[in-house]
Amino acid sequence: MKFAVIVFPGSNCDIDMYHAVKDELGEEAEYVMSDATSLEEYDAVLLPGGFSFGDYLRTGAIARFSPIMNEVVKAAEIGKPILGVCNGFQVLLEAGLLPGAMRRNESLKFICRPVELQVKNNETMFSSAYKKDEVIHIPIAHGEGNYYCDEQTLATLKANNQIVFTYYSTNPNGSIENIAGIVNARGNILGMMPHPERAVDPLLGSADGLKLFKSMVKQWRESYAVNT
Amino acid sequence: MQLTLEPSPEQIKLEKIYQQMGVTDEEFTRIEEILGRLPNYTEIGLFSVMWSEHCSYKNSKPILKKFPVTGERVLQGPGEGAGIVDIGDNQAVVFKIESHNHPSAIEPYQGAATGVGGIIRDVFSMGARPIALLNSLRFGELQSARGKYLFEEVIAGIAGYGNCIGIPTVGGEIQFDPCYEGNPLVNAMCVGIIHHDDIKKGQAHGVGNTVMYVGAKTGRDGIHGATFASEELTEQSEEKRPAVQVGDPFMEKLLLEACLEVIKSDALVGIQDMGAAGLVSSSAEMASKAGSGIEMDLDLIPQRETGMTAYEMMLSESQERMLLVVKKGREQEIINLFDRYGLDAVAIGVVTDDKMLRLIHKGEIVANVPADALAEDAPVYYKPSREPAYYREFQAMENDIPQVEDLGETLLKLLNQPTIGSKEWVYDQYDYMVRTSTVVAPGSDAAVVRIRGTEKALAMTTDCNARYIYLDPETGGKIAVAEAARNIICSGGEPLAITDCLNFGNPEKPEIFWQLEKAADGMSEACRQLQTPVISGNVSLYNETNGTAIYPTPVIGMVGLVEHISHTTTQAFKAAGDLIYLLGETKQEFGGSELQKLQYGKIFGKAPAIDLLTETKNQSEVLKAIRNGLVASAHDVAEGGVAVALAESVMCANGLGADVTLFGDAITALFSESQSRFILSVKQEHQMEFEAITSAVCIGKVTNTPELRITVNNEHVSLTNNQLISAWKGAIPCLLN
Amino acid sequence: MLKVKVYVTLRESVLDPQGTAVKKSLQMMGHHSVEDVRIGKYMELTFADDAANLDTLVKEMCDKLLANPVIEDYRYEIEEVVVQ
Amino acid sequence: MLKVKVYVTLRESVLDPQGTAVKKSLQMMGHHSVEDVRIGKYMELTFADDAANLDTLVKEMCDKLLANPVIEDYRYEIEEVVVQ
Ligand SMILES: Nc1ncnc2c1ncn2[C@@H]1O[C@H](COP(=O)(O)OP(=O)(O)O)[C@@H](O)[C@H]1O
Ligand SMILES: [Mg+2]
Repeated sequence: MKFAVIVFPGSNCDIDMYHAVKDELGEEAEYVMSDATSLEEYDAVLLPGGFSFGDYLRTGAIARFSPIMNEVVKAAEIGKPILGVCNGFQVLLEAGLLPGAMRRNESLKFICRPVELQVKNNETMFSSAYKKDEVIHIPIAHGEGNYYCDEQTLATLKANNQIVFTYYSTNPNGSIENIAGIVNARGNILGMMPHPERAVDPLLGSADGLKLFKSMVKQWRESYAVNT
Repeated sequence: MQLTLEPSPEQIKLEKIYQQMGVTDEEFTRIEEILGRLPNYTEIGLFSVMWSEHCSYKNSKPILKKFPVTGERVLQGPGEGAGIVDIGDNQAVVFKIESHNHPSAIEPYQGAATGVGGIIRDVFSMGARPIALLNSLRFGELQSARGKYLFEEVIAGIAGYGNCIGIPTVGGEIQFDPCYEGNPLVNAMCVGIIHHDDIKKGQAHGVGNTVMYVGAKTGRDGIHGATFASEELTEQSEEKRPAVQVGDPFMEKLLLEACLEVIKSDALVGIQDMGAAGLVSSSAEMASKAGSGIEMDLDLIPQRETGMTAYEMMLSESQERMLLVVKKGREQEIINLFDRYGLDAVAIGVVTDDKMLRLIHKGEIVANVPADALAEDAPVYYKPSREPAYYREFQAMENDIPQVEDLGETLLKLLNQPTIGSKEWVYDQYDYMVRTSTVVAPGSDAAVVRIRGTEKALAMTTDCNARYIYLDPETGGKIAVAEAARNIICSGGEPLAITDCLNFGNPEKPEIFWQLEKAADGMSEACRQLQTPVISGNVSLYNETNGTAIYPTPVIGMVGLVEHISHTTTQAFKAAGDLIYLLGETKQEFGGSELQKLQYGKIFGKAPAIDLLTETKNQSEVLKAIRNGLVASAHDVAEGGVAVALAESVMCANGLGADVTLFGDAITALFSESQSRFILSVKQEHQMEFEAITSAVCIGKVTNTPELRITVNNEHVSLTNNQLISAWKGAIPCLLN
Repeated sequence: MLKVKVYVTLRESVLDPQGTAVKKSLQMMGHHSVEDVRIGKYMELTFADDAANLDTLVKEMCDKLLANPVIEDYRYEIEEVVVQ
Repeated sequence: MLKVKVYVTLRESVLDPQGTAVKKSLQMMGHHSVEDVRIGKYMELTFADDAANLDTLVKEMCDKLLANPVIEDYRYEIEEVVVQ
């Protein structure tokens, strides 16, 4: 399976994403610059964390106008899996590919620490390797991860089972309903604040994030087998 | 728009305008001699910043000469952007520490942020990929609103810059003492990795080659920043506020990636960052080091503001800029390369053979000065030194034991001191994990960062107990180096080398100069004994507020090599049943200790003694035991003594406890700060092997109950983990509310 | 030269953690008469004199980039500036 | 009820990386007529009607907390708001 790791000016978790896929998952990964104009040769798209365009104005606000985002939209439309982590999630929100918006953390401080997440929906292409309600350890590192959406949107998210991960035991940033990660209605775009790519090796504290990537591979293998 | 009428050369001399720039009468005469004429306004500006302490080290050069700077592994000692040490496999580690004290006192967020930005540029200008940041901070005791503001904003500034650029901040140290109230210390350290073949130097070789400017545009930021950093802070410092620069980490991230690409190009001859004293220092130093000259046309400099004078452009300390020398005819390649990152690269001058720094502005020569005179040949002063009266008084005192009523309560109080308390409130704000290589995150002794593609890792730490140094600079200087090494050892690393930041008061006062001299003597001796040469560093003098100096604070930044990632060790106890050992002798030593400070509200007496031979012996025993796979946890005994060290190993151990028996005077056994000591835990099956290679003494066991129990001389201390943790973790947050 | 002043504010229904923090600080400083603080952005955009259709342009900029409609409202003013 | 509107702007000679980034982004989106963007803060403070000496108070708040005098300037307007 071949993953594209999008690199915006100011991305800084791109290498972590790349190594997680290549070294720990053992699949193919390539960096794709944000001014590139095609994603056709990739099976999945990863939008990494960092501070795209300095995160000036609002996180992800400027990055969403990069040429590559048109390609991300196209890839999403044909059902390819798109994963946005941290800044990647913020970009997806700004681009309207996922509903809602990000506010500053309630504490107004950047927070970097391992947190506990609960898998609320294990029936997505990103979470099938987890058990439902399983509690996993994945770190966060963000200043604006305080997810917000209006009540109607929240009701829709719940009705469609779009909330994939929630913070367990403590909510570090004040997000509504403890939301840590959501998918779109179709289920092929996941945005999450915690960093699964930082949790792929016990040496660094946890390997719980690896299952997320494995879920993606599994889904791809299955659909590939069906399609060929 | 502002029209500045610059004073004429005659006026500068007659009205002694140079004095406002920090140039003395003697120095002015010397400048006149060098030039054979009177300097104009731009020229005197160049001299004033280049001859400031910050750039020229004119007062500290004789001190720096004391340091051992060579060693088998040293590839680059002091003098370049950063020092370089070989770590095998054609790789080397590059590191340096730098102060940003004065800017941070005025505008803490931007001061700290640009301090981080500056030290990162020092490292990548050598051609190295920055992989980690550390810092060393000093503040007042968080009592005043201003003090809290400074603390919170400095942390936010460090986080803001490091997090955005994507270099993990993996460690540091913070101490609080009233002497830093008006003059906080903000020292930032950066560690990078380089391949031997990529090492670049800041030298302008090759007559006819092109001088290029890359990065952010020049504005009026921080004009005279270097001079400002070389003066005491006074009430008037507020007025110097325009000297504050604003950082743009996004721009620096682009600059970093572009520079790491450009160093691979054979079109590049030399590269240097524009740090303190911006364009003057980078151009003069690059020319002087190469024995050449540089001519620049200032009209070509990318400018952010209109109507800037030559003086302003040369002295500006706008951030995120670099100066390059590239082979003639290859400019377009460089321009194209930077353009891909959205950055300006502009040819602004040429390398000449006449050793002059010549500046053209609006078609006229506005400065023509020997590059050497600005750089290498700046004046050097041998300041008078005098042993202070306080030192004699302290040396004459007996080592007495501060009396305490309740041992357990005292331990809780110590854990609740901000200097000892958990720094989680701080490092939670730093992205210490980005680049996914941080094997030991903040919260243990030294941080450990793996080197991808190898089995190796680097251990790194910053340390300095300034109280000991104040009481006895020579002993304290030794302790600072030894303590840094202990932290490296405890993490499983072998100390390689140090970088240092000499934060002192006004060197024109003989007592302060004496502190500087003696501390350097102590540090040098320890560096020799521990075989950790000084490969880079920085000096920050004049750290005084209204005439009162800070404690002498020579911060040590040390990097060690963890030969195999499996040697990585932390301070946390690992499993119930493991045996706990104490290595090193405990004596009645409370001078400068946390307990003394707690009980008396001040420090006095003798600093703890240190015997460097014992130190070396204990360190090598611990490292050997770690490398033989015999050590479950290792922690050095520092502030607060054995009791605090044990508590720390328990608090990090996720619900485990410890049951320990100590002998001798209870207060001494628990709280003395004798040096060269370690707390180690060892699996029972390794007991024999471990005891065969160390002289450590078994003092107890790790238990399954979340409780620290210490028996000493028929007295009992028994505290639950919750009690310990709430005192320890609450220390800093409590003071901020 | 034309100057456009853009004011971006958080929608009323959206909690403003920064505003709340500032309110608390002001109250701690003794300013108990402060009842509410809301924090937004203030932007000044400068255009060449001949920028046509400025109104439409600015609206588009705000809708697309300068404000996030999910949580923010905006308003703006266009001013002519006489350069001395 | 009294409403105070505070405008905090970066001093002219102070670098505004945020404004620069937004300008570039607007230009990339095709808005080439934008010549400059500066970004500051806009705050709305609500006071009880009887807040005495509001002018002095607000000045103090701005000097001490709302603006950073080292790099920022501010101005403010006091408005009376009729509650419906
Ligand atoms: N300013 C800081 N930045 C990052 N980490 C810090 C800072 N201050 C302390 N720490 C971390 O907290 C831990 C304990 O620090 P300290 O008490 O100074 O340790 P030690 O006494 O072993 O040097 C270390 O891991 C250190 O890196
Ligand atoms: Mg230690």
